[in-house]
Amino acid sequence: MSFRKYKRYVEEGDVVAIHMGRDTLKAVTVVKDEIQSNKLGSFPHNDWIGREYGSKVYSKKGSFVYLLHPTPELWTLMLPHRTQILYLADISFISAYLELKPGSRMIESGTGSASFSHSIARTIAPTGHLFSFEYHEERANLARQEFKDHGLDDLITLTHRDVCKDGFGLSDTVNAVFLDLPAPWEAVESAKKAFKQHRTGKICTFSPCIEQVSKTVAALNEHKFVDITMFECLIRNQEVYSVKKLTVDHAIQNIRHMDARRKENKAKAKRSIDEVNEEEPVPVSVSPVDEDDIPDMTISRTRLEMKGHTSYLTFATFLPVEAGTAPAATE
Amino acid sequence: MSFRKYKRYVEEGDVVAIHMGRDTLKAVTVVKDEIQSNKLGSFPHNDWIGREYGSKVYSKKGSFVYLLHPTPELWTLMLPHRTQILYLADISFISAYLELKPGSRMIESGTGSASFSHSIARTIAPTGHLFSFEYHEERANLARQEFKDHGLDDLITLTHRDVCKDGFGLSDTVNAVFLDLPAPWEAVESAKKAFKQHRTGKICTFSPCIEQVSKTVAALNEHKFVDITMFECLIRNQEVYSVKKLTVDHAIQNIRHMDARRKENKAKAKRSIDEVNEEEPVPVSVSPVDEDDIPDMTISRTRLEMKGHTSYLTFATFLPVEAGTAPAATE
Amino acid sequence: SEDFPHIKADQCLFLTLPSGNVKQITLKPDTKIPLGKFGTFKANALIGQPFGLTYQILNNSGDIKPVRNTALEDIESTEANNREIFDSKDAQKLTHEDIEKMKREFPDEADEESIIKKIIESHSSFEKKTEWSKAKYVQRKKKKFSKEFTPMRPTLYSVAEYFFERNPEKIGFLRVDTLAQILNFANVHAEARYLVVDDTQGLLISAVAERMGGYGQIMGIHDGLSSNYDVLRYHNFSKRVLDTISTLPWTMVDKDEPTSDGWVEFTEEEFEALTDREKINYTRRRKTVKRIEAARAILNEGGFDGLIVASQYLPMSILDRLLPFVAGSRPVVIYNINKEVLIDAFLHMRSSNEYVGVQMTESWLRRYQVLPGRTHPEMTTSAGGGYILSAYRTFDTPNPHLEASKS
Amino acid sequence: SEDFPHIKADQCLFLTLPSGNVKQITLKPDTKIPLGKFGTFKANALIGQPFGLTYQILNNSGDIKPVRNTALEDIESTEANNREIFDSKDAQKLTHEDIEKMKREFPDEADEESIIKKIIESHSSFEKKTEWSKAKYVQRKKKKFSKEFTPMRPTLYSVAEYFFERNPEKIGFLRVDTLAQILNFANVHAEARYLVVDDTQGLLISAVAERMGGYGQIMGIHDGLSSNYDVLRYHNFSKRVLDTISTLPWTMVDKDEPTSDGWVEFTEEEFEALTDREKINYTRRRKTVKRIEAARAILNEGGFDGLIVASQYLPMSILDRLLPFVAGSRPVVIYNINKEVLIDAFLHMRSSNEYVGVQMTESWLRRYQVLPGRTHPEMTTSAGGGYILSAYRTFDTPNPHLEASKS
Repeated sequence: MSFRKYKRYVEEGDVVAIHMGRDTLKAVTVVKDEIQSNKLGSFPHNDWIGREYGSKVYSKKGSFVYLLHPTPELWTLMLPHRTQILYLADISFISAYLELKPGSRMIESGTGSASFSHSIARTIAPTGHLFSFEYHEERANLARQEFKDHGLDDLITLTHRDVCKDGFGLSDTVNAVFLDLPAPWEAVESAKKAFKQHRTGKICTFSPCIEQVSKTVAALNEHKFVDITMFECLIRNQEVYSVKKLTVDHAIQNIRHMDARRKENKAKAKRSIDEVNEEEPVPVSVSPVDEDDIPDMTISRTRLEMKGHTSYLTFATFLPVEAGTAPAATE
Repeated sequence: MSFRKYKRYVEEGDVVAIHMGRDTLKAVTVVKDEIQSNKLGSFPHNDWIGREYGSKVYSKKGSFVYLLHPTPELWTLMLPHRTQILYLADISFISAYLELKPGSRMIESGTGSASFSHSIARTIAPTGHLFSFEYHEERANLARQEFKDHGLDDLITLTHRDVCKDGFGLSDTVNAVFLDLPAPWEAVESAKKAFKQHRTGKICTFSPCIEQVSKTVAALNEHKFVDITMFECLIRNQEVYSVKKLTVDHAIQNIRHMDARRKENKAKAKRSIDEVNEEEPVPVSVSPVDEDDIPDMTISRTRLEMKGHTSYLTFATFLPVEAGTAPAATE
Repeated sequence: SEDFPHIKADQCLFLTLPSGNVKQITLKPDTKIPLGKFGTFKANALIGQPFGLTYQILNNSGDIKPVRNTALEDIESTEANNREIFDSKDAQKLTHEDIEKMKREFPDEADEESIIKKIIESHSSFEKKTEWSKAKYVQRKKKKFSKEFTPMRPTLYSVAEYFFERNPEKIGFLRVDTLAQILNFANVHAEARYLVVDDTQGLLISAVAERMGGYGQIMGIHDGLSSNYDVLRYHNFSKRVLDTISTLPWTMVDKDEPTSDGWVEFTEEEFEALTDREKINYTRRRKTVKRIEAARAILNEGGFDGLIVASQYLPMSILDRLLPFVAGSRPVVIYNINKEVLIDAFLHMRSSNEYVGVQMTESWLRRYQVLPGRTHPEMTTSAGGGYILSAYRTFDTPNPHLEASKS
Repeated sequence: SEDFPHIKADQCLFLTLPSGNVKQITLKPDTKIPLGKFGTFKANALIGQPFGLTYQILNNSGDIKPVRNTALEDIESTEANNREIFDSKDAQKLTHEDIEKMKREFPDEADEESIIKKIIESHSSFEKKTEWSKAKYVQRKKKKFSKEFTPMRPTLYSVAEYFFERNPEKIGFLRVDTLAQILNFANVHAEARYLVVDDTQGLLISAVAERMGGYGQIMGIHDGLSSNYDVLRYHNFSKRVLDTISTLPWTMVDKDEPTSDGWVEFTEEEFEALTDREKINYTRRRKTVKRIEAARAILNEGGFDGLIVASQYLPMSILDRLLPFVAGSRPVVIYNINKEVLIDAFLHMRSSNEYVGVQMTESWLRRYQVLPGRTHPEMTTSAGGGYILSAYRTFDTPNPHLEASKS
């Protein structure tokens, strides 16, 4: 089982993404004779082995879950959070801007909860390599184990190191650098050395506050990076609803109904006093609008609350060293 | 004629907003015997006098324009630009946040092209007052004349002054302050004095760059303004289009048509060589999809290009002076 | 000439609490106002005071004193970072029970400052935190234990914000920036007359009333037998302002509809002949009929300076009935949270000669945190501000030159 | 193992011009490349050079030299402001004719630097401007007169940006952030097989191909008799990458459709009996038939690792035909600029047991200017990035316990 190559059928030892209804996912490793218990019921792993991914499997009680093949995108939705993580909008845009593809060699720091790491490894496989740096020892160890469990360890070199203090220790190696650090500007100089020196490379820093962006831009500029620019990207989830095509005619009919009911109740009250005949039901002469008679219209709009900001993405281009050394360039 | 009070019929001396088709407006002062010439034709003013606002009036050639009553919103769309101006999105949000209403007393600086000034005067009439400051002499004179022409001069006091250097010269006077200046932080101290001291007041600064916001926030904080916050607001215009409900069946029919035509052309070419009979039209056995047979669907989306940013709106609250002097407040 | 610069008895008031939540109260004199876990305070202590100051509850009697508002602080970053800290709850040695005990045993000491200080002292790795996370931690604890509140002036803005945060459905999801745009698109101002269809429980009509300041007329057309403009009462409008508002149900828009089918005006003799109970009923009924007759007279005068709509009913069904009452060149402004609801009317207006300047707009708003060194947009935001369809009403006047050539 | 680190002969190339515009060229060796008013340069001078450097055209022969890229400059604000300046054109005393004359008379002097210097000297109120407006003025003039260009590597990002800026309709208005999201929603990677419906003239299929790097298979289903993936050629893909792409017209998706109705395979004798012209025709025809047969074999193998759609056809009509070819748990990702086009399929997928994780998303992108002291979002922006409908394909497997209890 691996996050970078699909398989068709579930086998023992696979990490399976259990889908338990809208937006509920859980990563489970398939072990013979084990039973997965969740809010929906108990699901014996033995029922899963040999099944095609995408299948529905049932508990004794008849409730069901779907067995999904793990992907970096699903992992982002079910991973254990050790830090704030990157989601699909930022991950996909950064991957495109940094020109990631099979064969890319890249630095990321820090590894964090390894949401982005999984996505990078998938994209640069089979021939690329990711150099991932994490300054928090426990987080580094947890991520290293995950990469092993998910069949990504040959693609990722994980180093426990404070890159702002000690640098990356790489030279002339990578096409792309991603910095998710409190002070990314401290790592820019070392990042510059790590780029392949004979060709262009791309760097991205990820910072929630605009003041961090300003400091990073200054550092990138000082170290002669070019095409410095900055983006924000977000994804807005859309929902579809059905609403009634209410018109003023409906309003008027309902008013007439209320008015008739009021009058008839008054008449009834009067009659009750006069004739003491409360049993008799009073028919209301005007009926209210029947909801079922009103045609529907389909409308769609963004969910009421949405993510408003994740981080600012600052990008720049590393220029090949020829630019500086070519004698023609010195005027 | 006045921008702050509607009238029903066009009279001589009125400023009329001539609507010449989608998004084309022109302000014209009605003068007896004059003729308004534009791309659509020549329109005698005499035809307009006595007409109800909203009427269509015609040129000799039969082209037409509509006579609209001037409003601050229409003025924003047709005013002479002396500077960058504020538009409805920012104007309306600032007006709401600054709690403008009849009776409000307000400072704005600079007057600029007076787009916002017209809107403010309309909103605070009949009992409020606007103190407008402009540091550019020629602009100040032009705006002063406009206020007079538009019947707003009793509501607006316009001063030509560099408020960052010389302050507003007002004390204990206003409920609201709006600063559209390159360095609004330089005017914060003087603005503080201008607020009515016994009650809360609101201040807004309008700056395109985030660095200006930071400096302003620091100044507001230093001068003990509270509830410092910042917004951006925009308006996105929506367009409605009609698109064809194309399905793969249509694609397939068109492919079959192309295929049949290709085969029949080949056969025809062959026949031409054999029999030299080019005149005969070759019927194509499969007809292409007729566009008119495909049902439409209505879709709507934002125009392709939209305004992405105007300025950051920084807001803060002036606290009544009691806060500082009340002995209980000093701990 | 201000309506009221200071806090009045019996007014509707918003209190901002340390949690950032807003509580709505009515300030009844000689009562104590309960603020849940934050304690109670004496209503009289606020009457006559300015809005916007922050008060602390001093004791169980409900005495209060003004305190300095929290200003922004510039947090210097330090050498520490979160490298070696797992921010688990174990790091905090003081339990909730300890804190409650402290409050009981040393009531004088147990004010916000001391409690937070104690909490910090007992946090095993507090010193190792960065300034940023320290600041965050202190703020989190402050929110939990402070007994402060700030009375806020109810305004168009604060009322709209209050309902949007608390119960957006009640007000048709009408966000404050969109409401503000409606007022400008409609050129709402004093000394004018507006026709308003408000299914936002009065949020819209309140905003129009605030912008008119008691000068002019508002005609509200409503569904149901009587109007439901609950939001109006939050504004503490004067009688002068409220008197500018008239209302009619949809049934009364039709000129041929009788105001009251069973109603006969009595002569003085007939009235005197009634029983006391009948007199009360007659007088009540007469007042209602006169109110409706007066409102219908205002509506039928026509020539309104704008039609402003935030309704659950399809716009075309509203325009069909109300456009005739709108004067030429006046704005027609229709709000809906759903674009789809406006599209038919948008297409109709675009192709009709009865409107110019037709546009459908979406509003977009973004709020920022502006702490020094930590400026960023808010991490969560409301998704949509809805849509506004706006236009100016025109007349499809025939060409007099053509008329002339015909004759 | 890089495809090509440096600029190659005959490749497709983007040149960024001083105006910010991008020009697309094919680098034919031994030719001169015309850049309109910026002059021409020798193609050979770029071959073998790295991408990303900025070059200046030195003379009419088309020689070029690398120059420093413009870095950011921190503009100090000065005491001057725009108070006394009306920025009219009269302030500039040098006319366009003067400048052209200068260029003719002093060709050596007439480089960018000197021209701009002359222009500044002749600007009557230049010294009175603020640093900000000075910087803006110089930049405006630089854009007009500089003869610089920067060759850019065509990548997924730069190709998408090029078409979106230049001709968004051609690529179905597919913005680069949305394209990037499609690739992630679809988990596109090497060593997998994807079914792609691309009516964006190849933008989508190119992006998928770039992310697969020549490992795996792509099956493109197209309308018309043959595919129109014009954008592919901008990527300069190697044969290895291009060989992973097969295509079929919509008619060939149906298993019962004959590959070619009139086609009969000749024996060797029959072939030898043909005339030369017939032989050429037969060979050409045979190649086409074999290509289609091979592609159909790939399609009918089924079990694709994803269905990725950016099409003008309604999603349901596509899903009906292509879902059976998709393996379990694999992503189905459908893009459209219009939300309305996706709604039927969204509702269907939500209520069907053949999909889980169904969502419809809108992408949102904002670019900033990040000049020191002058950071702000771009003043105009593209309005919409369109919508993505995405889900995972599942099987509505029956409950074996129920089956067992039945028997």
